[in-house]
Amino acid sequence: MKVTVIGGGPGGYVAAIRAAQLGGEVTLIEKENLGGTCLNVGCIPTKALLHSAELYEEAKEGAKYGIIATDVKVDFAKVQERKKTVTKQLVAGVKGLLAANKVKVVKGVASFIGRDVIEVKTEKATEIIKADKFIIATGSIPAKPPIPGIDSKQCIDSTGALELHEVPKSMVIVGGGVIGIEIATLYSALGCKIVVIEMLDEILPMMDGELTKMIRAKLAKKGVEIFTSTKVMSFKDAGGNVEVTVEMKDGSTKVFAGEKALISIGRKTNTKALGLEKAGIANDRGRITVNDKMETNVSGIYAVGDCIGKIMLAHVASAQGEVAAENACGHNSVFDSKTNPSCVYTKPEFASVGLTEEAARSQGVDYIVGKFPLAANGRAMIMGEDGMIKIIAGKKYKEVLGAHILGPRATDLIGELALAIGMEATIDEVIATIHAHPTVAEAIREAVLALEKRAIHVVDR
Amino acid sequence: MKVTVIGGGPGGYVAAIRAAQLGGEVTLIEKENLGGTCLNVGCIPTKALLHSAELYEEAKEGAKYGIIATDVKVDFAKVQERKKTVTKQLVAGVKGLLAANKVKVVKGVASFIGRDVIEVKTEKATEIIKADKFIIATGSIPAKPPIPGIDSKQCIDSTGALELHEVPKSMVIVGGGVIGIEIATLYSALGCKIVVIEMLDEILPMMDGELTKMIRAKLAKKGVEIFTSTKVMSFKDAGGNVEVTVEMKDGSTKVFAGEKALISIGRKTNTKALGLEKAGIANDRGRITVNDKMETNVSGIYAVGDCIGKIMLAHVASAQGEVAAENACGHNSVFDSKTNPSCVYTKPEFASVGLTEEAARSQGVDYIVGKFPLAANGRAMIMGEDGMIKIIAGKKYKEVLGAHILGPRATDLIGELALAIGMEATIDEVIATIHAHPTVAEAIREAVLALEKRAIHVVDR
Amino acid sequence: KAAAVTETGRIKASPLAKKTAVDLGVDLIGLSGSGTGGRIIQKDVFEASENHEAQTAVQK
Ligand SMILES: Cc1cc2nc3c(=O)[nH]c(=O)nc-3n(C[C@H](O)[C@H](O)[C@H](O)COP(=O)(O)OP(=O)(O)OC[C@H]3O[C@@H](n4cnc5c(N)ncnc54)[C@H](O)[C@@H]3O)c2cc1C
Ligand SMILES: Cc1cc2nc3c(=O)[nH]c(=O)nc-3n(C[C@H](O)[C@H](O)[C@H](O)COP(=O)(O)OP(=O)(O)OC[C@H]3O[C@@H](n4cnc5c(N)ncnc54)[C@H](O)[C@@H]3O)c2cc1C
Repeated sequence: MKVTVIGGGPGGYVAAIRAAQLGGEVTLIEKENLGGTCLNVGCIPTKALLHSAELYEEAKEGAKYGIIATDVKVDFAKVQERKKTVTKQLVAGVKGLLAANKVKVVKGVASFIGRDVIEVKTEKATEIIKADKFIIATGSIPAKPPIPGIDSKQCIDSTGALELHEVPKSMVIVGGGVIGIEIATLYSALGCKIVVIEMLDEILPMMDGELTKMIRAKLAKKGVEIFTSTKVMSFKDAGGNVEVTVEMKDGSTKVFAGEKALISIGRKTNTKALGLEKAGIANDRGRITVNDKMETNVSGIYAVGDCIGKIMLAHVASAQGEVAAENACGHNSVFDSKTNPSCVYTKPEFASVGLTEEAARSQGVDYIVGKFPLAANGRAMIMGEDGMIKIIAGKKYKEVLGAHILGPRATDLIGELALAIGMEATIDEVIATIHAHPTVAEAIREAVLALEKRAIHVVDR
Repeated sequence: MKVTVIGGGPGGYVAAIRAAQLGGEVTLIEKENLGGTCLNVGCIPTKALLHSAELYEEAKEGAKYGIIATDVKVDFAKVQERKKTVTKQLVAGVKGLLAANKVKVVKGVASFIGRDVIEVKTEKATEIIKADKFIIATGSIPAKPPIPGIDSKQCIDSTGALELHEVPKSMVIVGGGVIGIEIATLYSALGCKIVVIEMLDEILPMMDGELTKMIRAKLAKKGVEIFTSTKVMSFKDAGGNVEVTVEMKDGSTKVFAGEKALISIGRKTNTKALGLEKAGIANDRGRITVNDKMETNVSGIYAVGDCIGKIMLAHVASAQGEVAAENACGHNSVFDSKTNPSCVYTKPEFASVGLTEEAARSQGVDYIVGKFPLAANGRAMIMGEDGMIKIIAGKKYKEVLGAHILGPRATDLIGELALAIGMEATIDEVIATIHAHPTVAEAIREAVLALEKRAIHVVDR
Repeated sequence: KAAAVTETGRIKASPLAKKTAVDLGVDLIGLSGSGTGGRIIQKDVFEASENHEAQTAVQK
């Protein structure tokens, strides 16, 4: 089976490896860098920079723990260098994995010229590639809204924000989604004055509102100013600064100045160059239409990841990549997002899986809630952190429907609850599981106990 | 129902709260400090000190991440103060929880004077307390082997090691169990030269041998010298030092000198003062005999935690405490250790649940193994850590039988696999669960995929 | 759909499916599972319950 994958991000390279594991003869076309957005200008670089920022904050606050460092400084060039080392190593890793799995990698821009054939513009030539199956994984690019002045040189997108040579003194972040909030966390920790402008009435709209309020308060405490229900009207280059004119919630106009303005209002699918129409691939304004087997309307052509314009997350792209590869190779797999976690690398971390309380309410689900404050968790206290674990369960059978964690290690803790949701566990099974002491994970069990008003380490009424 | 709990550690205070939740009229007798070993001289103080030590190491190594701190020092008095703040706060928390649950706390030493009655020697008087049900949770104390010279003033136990006023220049640790290895991790990070002497042929005997070798290598790299199959013959006070004479593996004799010698060869049940014979409670040299309902041979008398001399862990004591309280209050609960995690707070952390490969082999279980090296995990790489995740599954049905993690956040990651074991999950369910990127938890799924030779991020052969 | 009974006679069903089955009076034995690895999930129990009701209605 000849399988051609277009795009070498976490959707594409995982699909390619999986198809090769299943015996496919696989070619992968990538126009820029293997690893795609995720490894080069997305997940990994943000988290590498954030790790340095976290170490900086910890070193400065060490005295509280008896660790005295008099003169803590950020060598931002070094911080960037470390980021590059990590991304390079991971990109090299992907290259090695593809080679070991005998995936042929072609560098070039692919576009369909028929239902079963693409042309690839490489540096020197144009190659024609025929295949039995195609998996499209061309990802997404930052959206650039048509706001006057957005082409000012101080207006940057996430890629620009990750590649600054210096920590700016001030930054206006337009868009309080995951990317905006992670970059706010990053640069505010490094001493940049941050203002976040969000059009909706809350930042991080996919997260549980109650916990979002807690992280907002934490950001505010660090000097990050957040304005919700606020709309950007225009940008103006003012020499060293950019002036961002916004319409506030109350209808008044305000101007924020920043050394940089980050535009992080969302991402759009990257499918323009693909020639979708040549193969007759159905799409909704560039978002490729697929079913839960990741099939497009054209038999033998699959699409996964950001390019379908649904859940734009690396692990979703990879999960869909595996499904597409399996189906392309004759298996029968479906993608199910019910165990899909959402993570935000704030300090402390913020993670969620399943229904938020808002979603449960609006879907008319009969639910109960259990909560446990991490201020009462020994391990979190030792780390000098707090936060909250919140569990949503069905009222009748007490199955786990949603879990929300704001606290240290939240992004890793959420795995237990994703498994619980996937297995249709009820709270009895989580309660029956012994949770090690002293860990943050203990608080998961406590939050679940709280659903039955029987938490041990918090007073239940 | 009148329930009296003897001992205020994680076994006793949890039992008391649970019994109160179920409507019991509860009295708790504690001779020293609420929170027992765990909060006062065990789990919490070790981890509080270890957290400071970790921050120290990170601050010193910050340059790698672009965080430059020129002059990092340990203010050990401050480190100890921080530890005290945490333990005090948690002990006060337990006091508050007991009060809120209307548990009457009596300070004094309890001992049985009959089958349904104890006497409690308080500061001023002797009280007689009758009850319908008793839950014994008197815990354990460090064992002191009859080795010549063990009374030298430089010989300390874990309690002494946690209360030092200065970081010693050198320490000989006798016993390479969890406590010995955690204290080795702590003081070696703070600059103390450590030698560990272990009688068995490997340290941390309950952990998976393959991963134990990896942590041994890491400790060695930090200058911790470990001698296994080595027996301590005698201690000798040599002024500022203690000289520890040992018999090496090859039969030769060697002398190690240290400013302190830590005796951490194990703990023994603390039941001597209880007058077990007066109530006719069966025990094996002080280890109280119980069934899986935590009942002793005497109806209405239960025992939980370290005092039964089985698995000496705080979370086990608490889990058993809940079971005993529920049974005492007329419910029907059993204790099952199959989801019980074991954790060691090394750097990186080390955690395990279920069968080790050694146990699987010796029990004749038909098993398969999946492994994933954390050097190939983006999140671990960002944190500058490595390690390994190893999963043991049944050969036929591929149910998860054991999981072993050496890596950052291991103690919290193990929760997902404890739940998997508790739910009798097969690897299919873990694979079907989407794991967030970039997290360490992703590597759990990879290790599970490796069981079927289909890991994505490592070359499977 | 695969049969959800293992060779050892154990029924592979999610905890939610089990509780739902008790509640609706559905017998898990003989049900086939549409979950991962052929596990019976709640949806299967609901479907079985509806089929059963439909059948009883027809019989009446
Ligand atoms: C700043 C930032 C932080 C993020 N953090 C996270 C995070 O923490 N966790 C998370 O899960 N997600 C995160 N994301 C989202 C994540 O990066 C994407 O969801 C993920 O990369 C999508 O994978 P993909 O394979 O679908 O597309 P991409 O990663 O975008 O890869 C698509 C690839 O296709 C190539 N390509 C495009 N068109 C063609 C063509 N015609 N021919 C050949 N090649 C082509 C591109 O060059 C690119 O390499 C983040 C994104 C950003 C921007
Ligand atoms: C250094 C160290 C580190 C540890 N780290 C961990 C860890 O990280 N994780 C973990 O799970 N476990 C750890 N442990 C083990 C853990 O502390 C014990 O397993 C746990 O405390 C046992 O709880 P317990 O309630 O059975 O007994 P204990 O905590 O020992 O409590 C017993 C209580 O009973 C009181 N008492 C005794 N006799 C009487 C009497 N006759 N009358 C009245 N009161 C009495 C004692 O004063 C004590 O307060 C550690 C232990 C040590 C020493």
